[in-house]
Amino acid sequence: MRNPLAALSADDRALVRRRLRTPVLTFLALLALLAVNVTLGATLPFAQVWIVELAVVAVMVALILLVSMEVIHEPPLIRLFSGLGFFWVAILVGMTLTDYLAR
Amino acid sequence: MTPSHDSLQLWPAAVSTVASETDLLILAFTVLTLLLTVPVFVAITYFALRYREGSEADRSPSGIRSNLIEISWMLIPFLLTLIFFVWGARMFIASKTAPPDAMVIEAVGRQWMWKFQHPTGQAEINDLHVPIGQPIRLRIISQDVIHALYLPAVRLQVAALPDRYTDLWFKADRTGTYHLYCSEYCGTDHSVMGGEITFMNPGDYQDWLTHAGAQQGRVAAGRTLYEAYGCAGCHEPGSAVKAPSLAGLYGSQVKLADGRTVTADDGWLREKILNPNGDRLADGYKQVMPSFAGRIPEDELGTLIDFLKAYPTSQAADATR
Amino acid sequence: MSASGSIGGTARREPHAPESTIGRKADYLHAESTLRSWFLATDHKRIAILYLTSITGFFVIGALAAGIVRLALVVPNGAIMTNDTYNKAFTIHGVVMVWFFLIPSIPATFGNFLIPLMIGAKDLAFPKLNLTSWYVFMAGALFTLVSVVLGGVDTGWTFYAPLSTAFSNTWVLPALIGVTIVGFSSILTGLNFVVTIHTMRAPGMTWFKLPIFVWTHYATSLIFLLATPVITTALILLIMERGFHIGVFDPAYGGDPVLFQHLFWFYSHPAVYIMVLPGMGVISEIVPAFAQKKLFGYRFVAYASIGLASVTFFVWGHHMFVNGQSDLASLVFSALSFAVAVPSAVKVYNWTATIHKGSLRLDTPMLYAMGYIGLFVLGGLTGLYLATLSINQHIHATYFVVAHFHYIMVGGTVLAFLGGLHFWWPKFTGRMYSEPWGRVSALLIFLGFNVTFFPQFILGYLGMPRRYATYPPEFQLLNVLSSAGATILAAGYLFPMLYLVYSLWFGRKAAANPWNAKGLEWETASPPPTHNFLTPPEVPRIPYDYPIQAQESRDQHG
Amino acid sequence: MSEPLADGVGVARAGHFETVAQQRAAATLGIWAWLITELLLFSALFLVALITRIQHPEATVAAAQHLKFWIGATNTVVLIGSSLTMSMAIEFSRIGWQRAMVRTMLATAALGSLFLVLKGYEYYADWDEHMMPFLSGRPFALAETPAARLFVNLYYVATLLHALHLFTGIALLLGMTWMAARAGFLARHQNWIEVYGLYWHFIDLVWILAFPILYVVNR
Repeated sequence: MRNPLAALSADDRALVRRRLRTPVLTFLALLALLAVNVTLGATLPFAQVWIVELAVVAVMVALILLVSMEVIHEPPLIRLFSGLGFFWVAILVGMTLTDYLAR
Repeated sequence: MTPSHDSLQLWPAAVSTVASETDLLILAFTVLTLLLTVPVFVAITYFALRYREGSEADRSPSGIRSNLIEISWMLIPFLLTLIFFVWGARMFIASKTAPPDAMVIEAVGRQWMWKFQHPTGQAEINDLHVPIGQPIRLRIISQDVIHALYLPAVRLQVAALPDRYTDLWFKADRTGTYHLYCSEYCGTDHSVMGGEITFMNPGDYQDWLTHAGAQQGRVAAGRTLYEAYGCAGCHEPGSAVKAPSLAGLYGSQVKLADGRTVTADDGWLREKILNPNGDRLADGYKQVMPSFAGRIPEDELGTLIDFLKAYPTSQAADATR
Repeated sequence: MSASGSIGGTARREPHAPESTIGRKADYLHAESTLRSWFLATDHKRIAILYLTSITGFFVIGALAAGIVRLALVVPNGAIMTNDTYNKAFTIHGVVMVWFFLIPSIPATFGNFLIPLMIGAKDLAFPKLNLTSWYVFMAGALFTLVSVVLGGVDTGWTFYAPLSTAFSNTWVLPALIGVTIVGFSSILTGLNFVVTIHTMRAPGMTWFKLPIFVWTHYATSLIFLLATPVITTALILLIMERGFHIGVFDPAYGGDPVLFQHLFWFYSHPAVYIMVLPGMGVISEIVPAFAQKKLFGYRFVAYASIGLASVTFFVWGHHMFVNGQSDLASLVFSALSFAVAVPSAVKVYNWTATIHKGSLRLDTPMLYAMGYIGLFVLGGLTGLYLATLSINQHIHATYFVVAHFHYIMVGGTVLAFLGGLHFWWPKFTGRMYSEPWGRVSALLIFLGFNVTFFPQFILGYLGMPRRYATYPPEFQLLNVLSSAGATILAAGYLFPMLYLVYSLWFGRKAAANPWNAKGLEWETASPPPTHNFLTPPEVPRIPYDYPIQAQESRDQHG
Repeated sequence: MSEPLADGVGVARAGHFETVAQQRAAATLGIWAWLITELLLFSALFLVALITRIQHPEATVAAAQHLKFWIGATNTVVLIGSSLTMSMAIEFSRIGWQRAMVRTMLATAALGSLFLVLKGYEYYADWDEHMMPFLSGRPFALAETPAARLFVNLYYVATLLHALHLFTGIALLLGMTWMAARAGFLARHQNWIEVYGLYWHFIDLVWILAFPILYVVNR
């Protein structure tokens, strides 16, 4: 496949590079984190590995929210809304577990 | 005995101290309710008359600081009601901890009847006879949907769940015959799923037991089931299949293959009979036991577990019978 | 608005579009009159009228089912109808009243109509979505009605597993699908309100100039968004359980039926506040208008709305004290439930304080409002009885519960709905209703309600379980009393339907502001023009800018 | 957004909004409010999976070992890739490169479809291994541990619900691409791309959560 950037002028190429730097870096970071999780999942090095796996997932989710979905550039209201759902999930899970972990 | 009730009663009969205390709690709460509501009702009515349009009332600003009054009417009723949380919670915890010497009666709910079985083996349908003066623990389970056993005379109810045991205990101190209900909606004949509970003097209870005709004790009945369902064929020492021995199992700590340790209690034994392949044991026994889910009715399951509880001494129990 | 500043880089500031097409006389009712113009309406006011007519229909269905229930209970032995008929009647009553009347009642009608007017906007943020929500509502309603027509459902509105999944032989699936679909309608309405209140306020309309009605609808909308998806999941799992035996709620496979109850009440307890909060908003508008006095403690009432909407998510387990949840969970949920008393008290005492030293007119809306305050207080406090663990062990699932929540649902929401309907009727229709008939009906409903439901507190305390088609004969006297009250209540409901419809053609023409009330909705004509305001409304200096201002208000709003 | 839009790119104001900025803010807030509901919808399912695991740890592990771990992992890569192309489409829309935007949108739809194809193959493999306990004619491979079917069925409900969202997403995306290919689209509806992009990223996020919760943690 020929390089799609070849037909572009130098200015345009710089513009594309500048614009696409963040998405591509995010993509690579997500792939790297996924590789960590897949490796851990495939090898199961120790019993409590799920804690590490969930921590990696939390980083991936934060990356998508903040960078891919551009929450860091949004006004406070959108930031609040993007976090609100997760807080309510915590209520749902936490309060339900007061039953299941104490039975 | 049949229940006799006035056509209009305002106070339900109470047969235990817990029931009387519940009444006292409700009464006290009602006093608080009146304390909090009557002023509002009076104020609204009075203001509506006093300050109606065109009346010569003083409408100059009262000069009350808003924040102070807001905080006081936020917090004072809240703190007053918290007293009742503590009171109710203490009684609730007490109602959840049955004394160890309580007499255990099995209760099985199913659409649409209750079956009760006494420790000595007598069973009754929908009605229940219990002695006063001693703690009674009902071990409750359902065979189909969720039911709930409700005994208004002792002011207690608890759900009958299809998958695990629930408990309800009381100690009555007055005799009488009262209603017993299913209080969790369970389908067509929900409203007829109930009967009467009779609280009797211990002597009368013994008489009743005699006349109700105990064929055999629950432990002995359980032993019969243990053999009839073929449990003994594998689990009896010396049998061809080397299944784990059940002697002394009840109440012991069991190590599982995945490293967890569980207590062999009623619920776990029941689960293990119905679903033997969950919770694999650590000692490397092969999983060959078939599932008994749907094959042993709940009441027989309870009897079987009672036998397992008494297993170390069951030989002696047979001897005395 | 700061929320938008960073986005629209090239945002050109367009001038107002010329609105020459709108005649000065044409109000939203008469702008167009074809059926198509109603069924494809995107005007929030027309969609509100669509909702109003549909929920009135459902109210009638639900009320008829209630009539069947009360008829059956006149005799203790179930001689009037079979147990199955009774069970289906109370299930239909519950399902229809909860999901097809109470939940959409005030938000989808008054909220839809009034929020844009109150904040000085031309419409909701997403008008097409608003119309969609009505169609989604009707689609859900269709499924539910199909299940009723085919033979009914007998699971109770709570749909507890495994009764609903494995044991009931009635038309559970269409009812479940219907209720699932209706949830999406709620979500769309809530989403629209949240966005509208955040982004569509007129210049100068700051948060603390908003009427409490808007605050309570904002709080309600948050509950719509945060609670409804969970019951959608719960119902999807229930549908899968019934259709494909997936096992998660089926003890036969090791599933846990109590888990359904957790998911169900995570929605259904907050749903109580979906029903209650909008009613509180209505009362907070009526009371100052008929006292001609500023609402006492405005900021506290506003915060209490958000407080209620938040606290309500922490207390669902108080429906499950005797249902087999852990003792720890019961203790935690019980303790948290008492916290609901705080914001509720704020509301009630502030309304009462607003009447103090006002200049009161006891017209129909005010009668409803005063009735509301009294009944809500009783309903709320009896809720605390039920939150007390050891009392709950006695009165759980008895008629005490039935009485308690009818004091909230009927004494609260329905009275607020009727009060609001009379209050804004001139705004909706441009006509005045008959005041004497209005007052008589209000008193009749108050009387009938109390005769119906107060005896049920006693029945519950005496130990009569709910959902009983037959009952011990000693409870008959109180049950007959309750059924007698229900007939009074039914008459009370019938009158407004007649005289309100009558007023549509023969009522006196209404002025723009017949109550001399404050709020932007009264600044425009009755009924309002299609785009709400012919000239952009002027936002007042303070909310509830009534002639009588209490001393304390000056401390808060300088 | 850190950089301004290019010339000739923007949003046409609808009549009931006062300004374009207001209209954009409403759209962004609206999609976030919708995404909150989506998060709670899926989280309730994940909660049920968690409770199932707490109550039946062994059966859950037994069931999870039958899931196609490597297909799941590949599908995660595919979705992360589609997120990249969606981000690119958004960036191209902002600088007004309509052709590049349309192409990356098509690439996004293609990757989404690839996910569905792989998912379909995974279901076929499950069917082949008798891992469909809801089929009465096909005995469940783990029939001796009844609780295993809970987890397996939850896996189907969760992945089907996700696939439904993806399918709807692809349909919307293709419809929008068709409109976006026409002249003048970016001058009138640029924010559709942004709003849609948030939805697409969120479907990706849900899968990022679902993959470990269903496949990885329970192994």
